[in-house]
Amino acid sequence: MIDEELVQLLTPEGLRNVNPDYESTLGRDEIVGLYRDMVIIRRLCNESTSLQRQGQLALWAPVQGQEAAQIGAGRALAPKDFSFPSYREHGVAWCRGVPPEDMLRVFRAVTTGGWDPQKYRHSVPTVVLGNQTLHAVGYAMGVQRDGAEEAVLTFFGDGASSQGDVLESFVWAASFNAPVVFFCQNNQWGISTPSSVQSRIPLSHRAHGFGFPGIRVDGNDVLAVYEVTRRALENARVGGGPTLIEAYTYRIGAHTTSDDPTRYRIDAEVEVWKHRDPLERVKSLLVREYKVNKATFEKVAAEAESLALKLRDDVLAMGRPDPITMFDHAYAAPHPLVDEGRREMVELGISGGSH
Amino acid sequence: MIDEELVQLLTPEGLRNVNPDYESTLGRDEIVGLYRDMVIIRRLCNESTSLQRQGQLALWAPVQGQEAAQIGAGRALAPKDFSFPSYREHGVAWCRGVPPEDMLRVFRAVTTGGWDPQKYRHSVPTVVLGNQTLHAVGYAMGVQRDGAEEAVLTFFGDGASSQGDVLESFVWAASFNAPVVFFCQNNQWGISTPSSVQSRIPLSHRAHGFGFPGIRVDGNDVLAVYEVTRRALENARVGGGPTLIEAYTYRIGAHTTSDDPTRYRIDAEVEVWKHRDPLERVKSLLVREYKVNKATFEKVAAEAESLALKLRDDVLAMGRPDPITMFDHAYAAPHPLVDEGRREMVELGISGGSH
Amino acid sequence: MASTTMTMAKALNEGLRRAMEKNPKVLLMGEDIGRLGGVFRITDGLQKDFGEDRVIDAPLAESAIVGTAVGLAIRGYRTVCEIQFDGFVYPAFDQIVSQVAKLHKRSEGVYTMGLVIRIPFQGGIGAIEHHSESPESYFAQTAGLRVVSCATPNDAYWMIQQSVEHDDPIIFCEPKSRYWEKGEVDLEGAPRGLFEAEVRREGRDVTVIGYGSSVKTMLRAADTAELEGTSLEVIDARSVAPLDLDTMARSVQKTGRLVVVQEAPHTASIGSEIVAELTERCFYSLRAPGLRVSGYHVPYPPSRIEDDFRPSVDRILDAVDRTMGYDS
Amino acid sequence: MASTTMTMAKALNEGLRRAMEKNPKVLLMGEDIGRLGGVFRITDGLQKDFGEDRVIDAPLAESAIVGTAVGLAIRGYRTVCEIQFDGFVYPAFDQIVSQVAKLHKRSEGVYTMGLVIRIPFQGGIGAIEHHSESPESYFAQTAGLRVVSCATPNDAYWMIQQSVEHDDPIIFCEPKSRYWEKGEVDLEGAPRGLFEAEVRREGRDVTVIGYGSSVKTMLRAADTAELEGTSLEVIDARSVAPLDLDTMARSVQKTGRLVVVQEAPHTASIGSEIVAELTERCFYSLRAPGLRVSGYHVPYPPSRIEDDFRPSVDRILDAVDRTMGYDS
Ligand SMILES: Cc1ncc(C[n+]2csc(CCOP(=O)(O)OP(=O)(O)O)c2C)c(N)n1
Ligand SMILES: Cc1ncc(C[n+]2csc(CCOP(=O)(O)OP(=O)(O)O)c2C)c(N)n1
Ligand SMILES: [Mg+2]
Ligand SMILES: [Mg+2]
Repeated sequence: MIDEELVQLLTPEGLRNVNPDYESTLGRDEIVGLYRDMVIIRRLCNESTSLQRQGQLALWAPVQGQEAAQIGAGRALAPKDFSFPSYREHGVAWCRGVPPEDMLRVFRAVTTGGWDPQKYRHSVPTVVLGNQTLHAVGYAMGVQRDGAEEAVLTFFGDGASSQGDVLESFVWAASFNAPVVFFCQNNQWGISTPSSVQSRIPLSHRAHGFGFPGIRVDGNDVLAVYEVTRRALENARVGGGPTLIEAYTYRIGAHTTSDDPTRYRIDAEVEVWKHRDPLERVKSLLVREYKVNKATFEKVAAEAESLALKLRDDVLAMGRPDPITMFDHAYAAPHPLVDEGRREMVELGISGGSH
Repeated sequence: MIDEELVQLLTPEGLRNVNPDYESTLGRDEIVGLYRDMVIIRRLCNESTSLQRQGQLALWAPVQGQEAAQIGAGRALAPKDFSFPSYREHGVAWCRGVPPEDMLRVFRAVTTGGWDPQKYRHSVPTVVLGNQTLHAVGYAMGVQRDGAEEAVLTFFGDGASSQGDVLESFVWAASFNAPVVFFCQNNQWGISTPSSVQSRIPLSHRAHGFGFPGIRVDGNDVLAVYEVTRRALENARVGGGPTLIEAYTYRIGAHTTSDDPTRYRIDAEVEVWKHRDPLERVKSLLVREYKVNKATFEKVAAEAESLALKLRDDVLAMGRPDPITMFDHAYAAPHPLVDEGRREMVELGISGGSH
Repeated sequence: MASTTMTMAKALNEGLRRAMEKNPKVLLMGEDIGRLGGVFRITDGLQKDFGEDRVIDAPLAESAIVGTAVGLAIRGYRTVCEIQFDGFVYPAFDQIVSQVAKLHKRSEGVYTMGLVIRIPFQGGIGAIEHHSESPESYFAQTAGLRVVSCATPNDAYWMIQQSVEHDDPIIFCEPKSRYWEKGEVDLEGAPRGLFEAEVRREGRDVTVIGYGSSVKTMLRAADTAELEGTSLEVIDARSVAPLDLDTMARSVQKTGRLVVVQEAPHTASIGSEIVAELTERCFYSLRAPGLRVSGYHVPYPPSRIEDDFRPSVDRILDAVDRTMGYDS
Repeated sequence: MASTTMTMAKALNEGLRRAMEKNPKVLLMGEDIGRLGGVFRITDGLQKDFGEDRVIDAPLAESAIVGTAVGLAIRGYRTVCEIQFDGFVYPAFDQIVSQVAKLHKRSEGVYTMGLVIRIPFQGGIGAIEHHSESPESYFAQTAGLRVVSCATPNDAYWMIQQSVEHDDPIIFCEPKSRYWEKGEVDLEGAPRGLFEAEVRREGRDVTVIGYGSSVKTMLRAADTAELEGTSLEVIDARSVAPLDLDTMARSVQKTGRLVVVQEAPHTASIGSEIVAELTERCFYSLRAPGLRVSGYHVPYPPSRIEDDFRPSVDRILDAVDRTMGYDS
């Protein structure tokens, strides 16, 4: 990871890295907090993977390896900010307060959404790659019109970076100087496609050609991600315009539980990245610098464990929706074809219709 | 026009400009040739505008002000290269040998194409902004697969530069290192929209974010445009990959004959640019440096004049197509709905059907 | 009085103005709609009066126009997007089909996708390629969207306001060839429901249904048919999706014969839908199969011959004759 | 022998292999189709055997996949594009509708747009959103395109080869829920014409028409109906555009009753088209209106309840009963 441009505040060994441009603003408790978030989200992710293996989820998109990128970014958000995820941002959703079981509804295939996006100021999952980046810019244009000091954060992957929508969102963000921060998790792979197919130069550079800053941050370094994102959001809030952040990280797991990564990448690569584990380096720091003791780590682990068990219970309790719910919210106002469908479904005895 | 990046070999006054990176390779006759091309295309353009005013064309998209950009680029092409225009590249079409009357067929609304694109190695007009840039990249991928030493040149405007397709074509060209040169005529306006709305920085920079060179050239300087384009095409042919050229120029006329530019721009701006006329500066050079005499200029003017008259005759001779031709080439193979349509048209007495 | 004569273009302009006056959250966005007032001048003067923040001259990218309008909707704004010409809506197709149509559902009712996508559609103005298309059936087919089309200045004035106020996303199709035709606009009357069809002319023998620019063509066909002794009932669908099938079925039950007129080619079109639905609803009343008069199944032709592509009075009358030719 | 049993996925793989062997100008392009062999493994092993230049792992952008295939076609190549899932074809919609469909015409016959766009379509695999859509009617409606769909391994094997050889652009819809079902493939027999429908089961009382994954569902419905004394004639449309209306009309003239099955919502769909066309062609034979069994007019639901969205045996039989209920 010898990369001069890469913003890194903590080495893989957990040693502080002095960076003239970025200083860590976090104290002991806050770092413990970030560590806790990462432990919890990893545990929940593992629980979800086993739930899928056990046939309780239709699919799961693991986040392992990307915890620092997501927690660093998610915790950098102010409560009033708004975020637009893709489909893998479980860590960000966690930071926004989305209940874990709500994150899993879409993977249990009982909804296409899962949580109230206005309540958590975190939009619903977007599966069509890149679409959400334009929503983020539009939302940010609304923030401007309201004269509000808020920022918008949107997530996409190295694969999605090639989509026209993402690139148009750069044009627009620059043109309107919109208060939006683009957060690209370059986890090296878009399913089986290496990120080098999408760009031969660092993705952060792409922003330069659109006239706004692009920053490459060590995506496995939660302190660096936090500071870089916080700074970019603050800059956006005060009218400084958009920033692109490329979080250089790695997807340790499969693309989804449907994927078999052994078909396209070698174990050695995965092993290398396991040594850059985002959790371990923070743990080292906490032990060495802050003398955090075993009891604290055990408490965190226990909390993660009980959240995982609760998640399991919650998921198992999610029954098959009444099919007639497919007609709910298809339209905001009454629609004759929706009414006709409902009627037919009741007549066929598929649903009692008392929805 | 104080712009350090701008490649300029000839000042608006027609004085040579020494550029360490680009040297003019053209001799007297070749420069006279470029001048002749520009005079002819301007004359043909004016003739087309009057044909439109007289109700003989449905529409016309004037090229005035952009002659150097188009002729410089068009003449830089080798015969074996292939070009993909948008809708205003009459100068390029001229360089490729497309008969002027063929260029006007689409504006007389008797076809949606107009010429044989394989014969002239110049594709048909593309009206949906940006679509053609992907075709160019695909064609270039074909050139690579054929192992041919050919390059592809594609044109688009400052407005079109914001389209997802254009931006995706940059991603692809870089990814496949395709032998394609993107030629953006930044004529400052996309209908009423100033180019600053599309980008706050020079459009040439956009390429840098995709990992290939972007060059800004004085689009009113035919010598500079020629050299920059020639070099980029040669580089592409030998495997050097894509280049983006931004030809910084100005649309002197209306967007099309349907447009009223007085609604969105001030006369003074147009006047400034009239002083940077691409034809005048070459004429000055030819007079001063090469002592080209009046007779030569008169000959060129006379040739342009007679081509304009021929164009007028040719256009007036273009009758309304037999409506049944709408069924030709809708599909390559027989199609029942096409046959049905043809039959109906004959039955209705709209066409004899003997097509 | 509260009624005045104006062109459809002016009526749309006035309707948009009123919608913006009523609700400060209403924005307009599109290419060249500000200083220029749009290539058809539909938004003429609105940027001057409402400012650049409410009448937004967009960079040149349709997917972004619609995609940012989605984000603005999430923020509580109602954006009227202008697509410059029908043939340029396709770059936005993904945002329309995957996001605009589905986000209300995906957010389980939390997001309101109250936005309008205005599309000058159909042919007849002698334009070059991509400026004369009829994409309405693509949108009609898409669950989550609604599609309407105005055929008169009065409808233009009211329907655009109703569309802006509606909570579902609406594809608003404007028959560009009728922009400059004048008609009475009742500035105060209570407007007809946005999703109701209107019987434009009563008749006995054949029900003729269409929308947009076809309405006038159908009325002219009815004039001619009348001279020949055939009485056409002309229905302006107004709402393309959902269709007001009750109004249509009532007419077909009366006449027993049906002709549908549209500029799009007929395959899997609104015309097919109307025929299929009315055949089901009026099976015992129909004395002939519903016939469609459509554009031909070829790319829209060069405009010198577009009049032979678009449904003409002659082609409508030919279909009327054919339907009358069936034994009853 | 020349006949062997394989899954539809394998049949497609073999068909593509044979197409590539026959013509060195045939390329494959798509996301993850090379090293991975595609998310459904349809292109498994082909990059290994034909190289990276012929089996191209694309950057992640559908408009570019189709747009560069257009350029490759102009250069004389024939590209089979893979769209990973139905719901991801919309970013390419503009290139498909404005370029793929129109360039043969625009070039006055000079360019041959011989390219294939493979789309795994329809639902039934328990997937998340955008992975279960039925976009075929959008393409069927578009002049300049052709749309086909295979329902058996044998058809998959032959139709993909015929599509690659055809000079018009073809949208090739693969019923993903049937990928893993096995069937006989006749490796040598002369295949049925690409645009011909096939009567999969003869019957007397009701003609039931569908395509893709619906074919098997219709056949199961026919089994059940038979037990109840109703004889269904099951037609696999195979070509969605153009439709083989002769084969269909022959059947309806015999049975007098028609049910069309599709997963897409019914508005302005292929189902509407089949009903409208056959009503016109078989007006005097039809003893009941043609009925459609379609997906409901809502966004495709979460997959836990998709079976109640997709046409089921029960819903088909219900429509059969309704059509039988009409007096003759
Ligand atoms: C428009 C579109 N095309 C294809 C897909 C299918 N798909 C889902 S995820 C994925 C790879 C995405 O890679 P990346 O953007 O790097 O995100 P990551 O999965 O690595 O988080 C693909 C091709 C999709 N969801 N949307
Ligand atoms: C996708 C698309 N959207 C809108 C249009 C309508 N339109 C035609 S030309 C034009 C402006 C183009 O500006 P630019 O790219 O700078 O080219 P120029 O006309 O200046 O040569 C617009 C908006 C179009 N042709 N295609
Ligand atoms: Mg990735
Ligand atoms: Mg321009």
